[in-house]
Amino acid sequence: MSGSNEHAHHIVSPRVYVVILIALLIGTALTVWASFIDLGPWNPVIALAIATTKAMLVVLFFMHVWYSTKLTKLAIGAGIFMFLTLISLTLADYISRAWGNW
Amino acid sequence: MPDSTTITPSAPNAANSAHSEHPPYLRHHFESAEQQADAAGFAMWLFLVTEIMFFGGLFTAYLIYRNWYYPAFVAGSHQLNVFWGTLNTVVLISSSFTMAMGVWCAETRRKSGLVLCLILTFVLGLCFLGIKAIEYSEKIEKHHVPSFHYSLQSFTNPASDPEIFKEYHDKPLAPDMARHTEVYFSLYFLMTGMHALHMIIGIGILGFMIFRARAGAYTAGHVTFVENFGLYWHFVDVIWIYLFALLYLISRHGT
Amino acid sequence: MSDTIVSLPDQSTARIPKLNYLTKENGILSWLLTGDHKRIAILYLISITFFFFIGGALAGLIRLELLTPQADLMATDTYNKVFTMHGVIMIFFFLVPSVPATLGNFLIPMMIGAKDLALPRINLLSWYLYMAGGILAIYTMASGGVDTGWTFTTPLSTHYVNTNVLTTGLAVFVAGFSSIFTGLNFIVTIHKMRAPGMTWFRLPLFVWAHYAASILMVLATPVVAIAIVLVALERTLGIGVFDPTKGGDPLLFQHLFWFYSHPAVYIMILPGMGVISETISTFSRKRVFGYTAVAFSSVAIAVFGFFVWAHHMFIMGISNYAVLVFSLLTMLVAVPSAIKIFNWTFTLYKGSITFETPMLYTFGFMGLFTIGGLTGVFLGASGTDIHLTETYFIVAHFHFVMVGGMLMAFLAGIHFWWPKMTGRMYPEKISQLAAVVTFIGFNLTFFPQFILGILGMPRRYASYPPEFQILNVFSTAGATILGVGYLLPVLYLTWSLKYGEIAGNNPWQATGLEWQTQSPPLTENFTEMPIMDHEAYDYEWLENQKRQKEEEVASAG
Amino acid sequence: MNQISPVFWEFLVKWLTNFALLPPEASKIAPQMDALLFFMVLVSLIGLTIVILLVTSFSILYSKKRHPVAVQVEGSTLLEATWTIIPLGLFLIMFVWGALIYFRVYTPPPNAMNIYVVGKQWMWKAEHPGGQHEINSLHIPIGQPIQLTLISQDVFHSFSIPAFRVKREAIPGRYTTVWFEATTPGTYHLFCTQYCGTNHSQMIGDVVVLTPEGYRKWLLESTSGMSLAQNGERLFASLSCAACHNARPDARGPSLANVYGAKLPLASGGTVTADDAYLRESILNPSQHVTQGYVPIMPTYQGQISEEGVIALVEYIKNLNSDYRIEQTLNTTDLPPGSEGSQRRPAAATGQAGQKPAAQGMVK
Repeated sequence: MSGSNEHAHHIVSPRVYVVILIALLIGTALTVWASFIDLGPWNPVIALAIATTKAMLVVLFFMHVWYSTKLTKLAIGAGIFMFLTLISLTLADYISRAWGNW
Repeated sequence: MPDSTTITPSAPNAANSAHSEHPPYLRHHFESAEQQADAAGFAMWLFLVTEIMFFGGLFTAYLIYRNWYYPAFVAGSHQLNVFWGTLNTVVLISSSFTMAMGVWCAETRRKSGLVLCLILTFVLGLCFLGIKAIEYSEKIEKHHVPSFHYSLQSFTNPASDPEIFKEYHDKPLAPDMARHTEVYFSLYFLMTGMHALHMIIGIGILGFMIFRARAGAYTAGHVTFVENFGLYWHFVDVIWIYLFALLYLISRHGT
Repeated sequence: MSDTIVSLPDQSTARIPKLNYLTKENGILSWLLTGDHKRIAILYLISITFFFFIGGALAGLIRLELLTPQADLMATDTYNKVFTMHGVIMIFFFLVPSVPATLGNFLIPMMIGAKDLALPRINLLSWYLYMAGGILAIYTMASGGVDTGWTFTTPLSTHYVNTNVLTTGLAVFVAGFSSIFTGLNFIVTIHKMRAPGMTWFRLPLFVWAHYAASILMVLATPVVAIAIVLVALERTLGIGVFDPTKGGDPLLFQHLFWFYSHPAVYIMILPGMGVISETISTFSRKRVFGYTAVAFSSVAIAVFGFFVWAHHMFIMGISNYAVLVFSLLTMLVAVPSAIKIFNWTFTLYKGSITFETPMLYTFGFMGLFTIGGLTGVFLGASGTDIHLTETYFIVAHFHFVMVGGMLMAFLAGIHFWWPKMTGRMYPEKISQLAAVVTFIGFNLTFFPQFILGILGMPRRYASYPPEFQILNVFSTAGATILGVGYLLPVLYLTWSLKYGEIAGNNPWQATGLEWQTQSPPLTENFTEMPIMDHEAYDYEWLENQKRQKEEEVASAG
Repeated sequence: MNQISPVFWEFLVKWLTNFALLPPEASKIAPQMDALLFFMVLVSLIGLTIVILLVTSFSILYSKKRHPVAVQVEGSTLLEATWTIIPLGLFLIMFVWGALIYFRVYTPPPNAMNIYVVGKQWMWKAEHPGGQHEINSLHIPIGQPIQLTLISQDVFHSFSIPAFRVKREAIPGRYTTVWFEATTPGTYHLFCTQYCGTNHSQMIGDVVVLTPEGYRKWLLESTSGMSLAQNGERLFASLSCAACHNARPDARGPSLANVYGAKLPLASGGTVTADDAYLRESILNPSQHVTQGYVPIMPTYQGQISEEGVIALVEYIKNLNSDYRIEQTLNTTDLPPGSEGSQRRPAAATGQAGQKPAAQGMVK
């Protein structure tokens, strides 16, 4: 049983949803706009940063994680951590393969 | 973790029913409605974590091959229509919003509001798939579907594809690199296809939910199903946010 | 009776309780639509035993074929199909679900004082998925088999075989989701359904081990699912993600595959370790030595288990730097297993040890798992891996861990909780005999394979140079004995269902909550919500309980 | 015994006479590998003995008969630390030792003689630099480091010589290498250890280790008349490589003389050492490896040359010390391709007729 009192049934007010919707639409506009400017290597960085911000907004507010228990946050954290492990350790092999033998 | 058996009302109006003997939806092996809702919500989150890993394999493949065949991925990405992609993002974000509103309606027992929100979500979901279908048909016309008469023409000779050429002025790819655009499109179809499959499943469940919601099933205090479906729907949205960035946006200025 | 702790009720008056989970409802539908975790566990037990014997029969065929150096019993082609199906069935349809889906399903809710798993319908769904996968696997065999090896190595599986890769892939995919749902259910249950007073550090180690294994199931299985989807699409639609001629990298498949399949070996062994913690404590009447260390080593195995997958690919052309990193991490993951072995050993210290059947299997487990684990280090060190990998050394190593470890633990667990599941005891002498026969047969089968491996005999060979014959003959002879060792329990356990002695609530005088209720238990497990007011493995608490009861009886009389 | 069961007797005799725990040590690395192996076996035996001794003695000392009441012991941090740190230390020693051997096996010395090995379902084809080629066998001299450059034409294979304690995967689409130096003449097993389809267990052969004289003799006897480089030269001509790679001032491709082993600046920035893998990649995926000053106009030869053909070309380029030979090839490119059709080795020989069958094997 999750003990904390700030439990899963916090009802988020529609005002928050509207604010988040607007923020997401602005984010979309922003990332599309940024993609039309040539920033060299920064293009992917900015696109992914904006995408992550948007994803965070969705997860935290639409999906109520902001209001939910530590356990839920931990589960999500574990998922993201394993996902990053999969990517980083696999990529580590591919990138270091190009360095040749020693 | 302290074990509290105190019951906190799950909704303003539900206070009485939660404290009374047993709400009808409480399954026999739970002690309280709150425990049941907690368990179901946590289970849904764990399922979404498995979904992260499921898409994780595809993201890994995408990153590796983008690293290997950068010019091919840039040229492939230029074939995607940013307008449709942006529109689809807006559609999906809006559907996420209507879904979130639907959850709110269910929690506050607004039946007609819930039905309206679900129908809106349903329609927006269909819009998304419709737009995706338009995009897919463009690819089919240009023979950019891997291993189905795949054509390299747009990449070895970009000028033959005036619409794209006008915008990007791509240099022709060497034939060996042009072949690797097939890897890009394989991953494009895999990732968006897998995403679309999740959308189709979601829309199917939504249809079922609209019927149940009209019968008032979700506005009597037991909102777990709506909430969990909402989580699923938002998760699909999050995946799309990343697909949009990775497939459409990050390679626009690559060379 | 000084050398045993078994205390059975007076057989002349004892009865199996009339109302229990087995008798509550009748008819086949009451089983097929049940939400009761105990009934689902029984369904799993039956189906898993069925698949085990199919896999075992295939193993028998393999050993028979290898009796002679030539491929004379069957064509190489058939042999390839046989070992592929042996691997697929044993791994995905026996080892992965074995302890969790049967014992875990049955016991976790009881051990934590819950009425059921958190998601009973998902639990039933996961059994149906398992059966669907199993039937697909059998269909594959019936319709010509598949010969990719259970690892589905690309590009062999995508372009170079024309057998039923798709149905096998689907079978594994579906079984994978069955395992995801089981793991998910366990995690939710352990978090949300614990009885009052059941804190994390009062949980039996069996629950800790299952918790760790469940994390692996939930996080790793989806990756193999997507890898198999990619193989299927590559076969049917010809996308080029793993195809070197189209620019794909066949090694990427192995990365994704082993990202699951290495943690999968921990999915298989961790629940077995949980069983051992229970039995060794019960039969030495002692709290497990270093409870916290054992609990955390389970979690450590689960976490580190994720970072070592590429040690299956040391010679396959991954970068040398990656070899270094993965080799180092592999050495780290070996440590928690060593910790466990020593903690179990020291649990015996100053105990009061008896040697019932589950304890014999436990000793078997400890010996064989130690060998299996240490030989794993041979393969984790990158240098010796070059010589030993892809030979019978590998085969011997993972059979020592999986069969010597997991299967021994499974049998220990089945014998340990059989009285709880059925309410009856099995015949002790013959079951002890079976344990000894299994141990001897196992060693004779698989120990020679270590030597074969060092001598260089490659795995998956239908024929081999004649100088390897003698060791192969030993191995086949051992397999025969092993087969007898596995058949015996099926016979006497079935016999005991009707003729076994009535076991009573707690024949082993064990401390777990599951032993404090009737056997077989009620559908709701407990008559009232249990309240946990003592540590796990608290034998003094058990003594006090007994004394209290006796006093009550005395004062009443 | 002989009277009781002759079969069993025979079996015992056979076992005792053939019993071996290790394959022969026939390479320089073998004793080093075995030393580590012995160390590991020793550590394992000690560990196992400790566990078995403890379990048995506790079982005897604390059996219920002798010790009816258990004494509850919580645990001991000191002991926990002991059996965490000691195994960890031992495992780390094994890691370092193992890694050292791993480096040695996969880092060939510069003076190694290179032999190409192509794996295909279900045979090994070895190509010696002198043009000698053999199937499912490998002849090598003692006292000479040998480097194998492996590639597979279809699925994963694995080239394993237990007597040398070396093994390396042959991968489709990429060269891998392994090296060894044989020490004892004799015939040893060669296995494919990676499961590769129906006849996996028949993908075996012999490694014949000869004395240097024996090897020289064998080379002479098995010569096909043309060296690998010569085969490559013909292919070079018939594919018209010299149309661009001709070292003329207006050449569209870089000169290939002395290119092998050189550090080349890349058009995309950075440098690369032109080794076998680089040469192969440049033939099959040229645009990813363009050197500075050139444009990616070279067509890909993926699917057009068999792996043997690529090997011949690589070997030719490796041995190319001056542009003179290329000048010569330029003048002979218009030779009718059929004129070499009667060569023993159709795959690596020039001309469309010779190319077709091998090329078909590449394209699925």
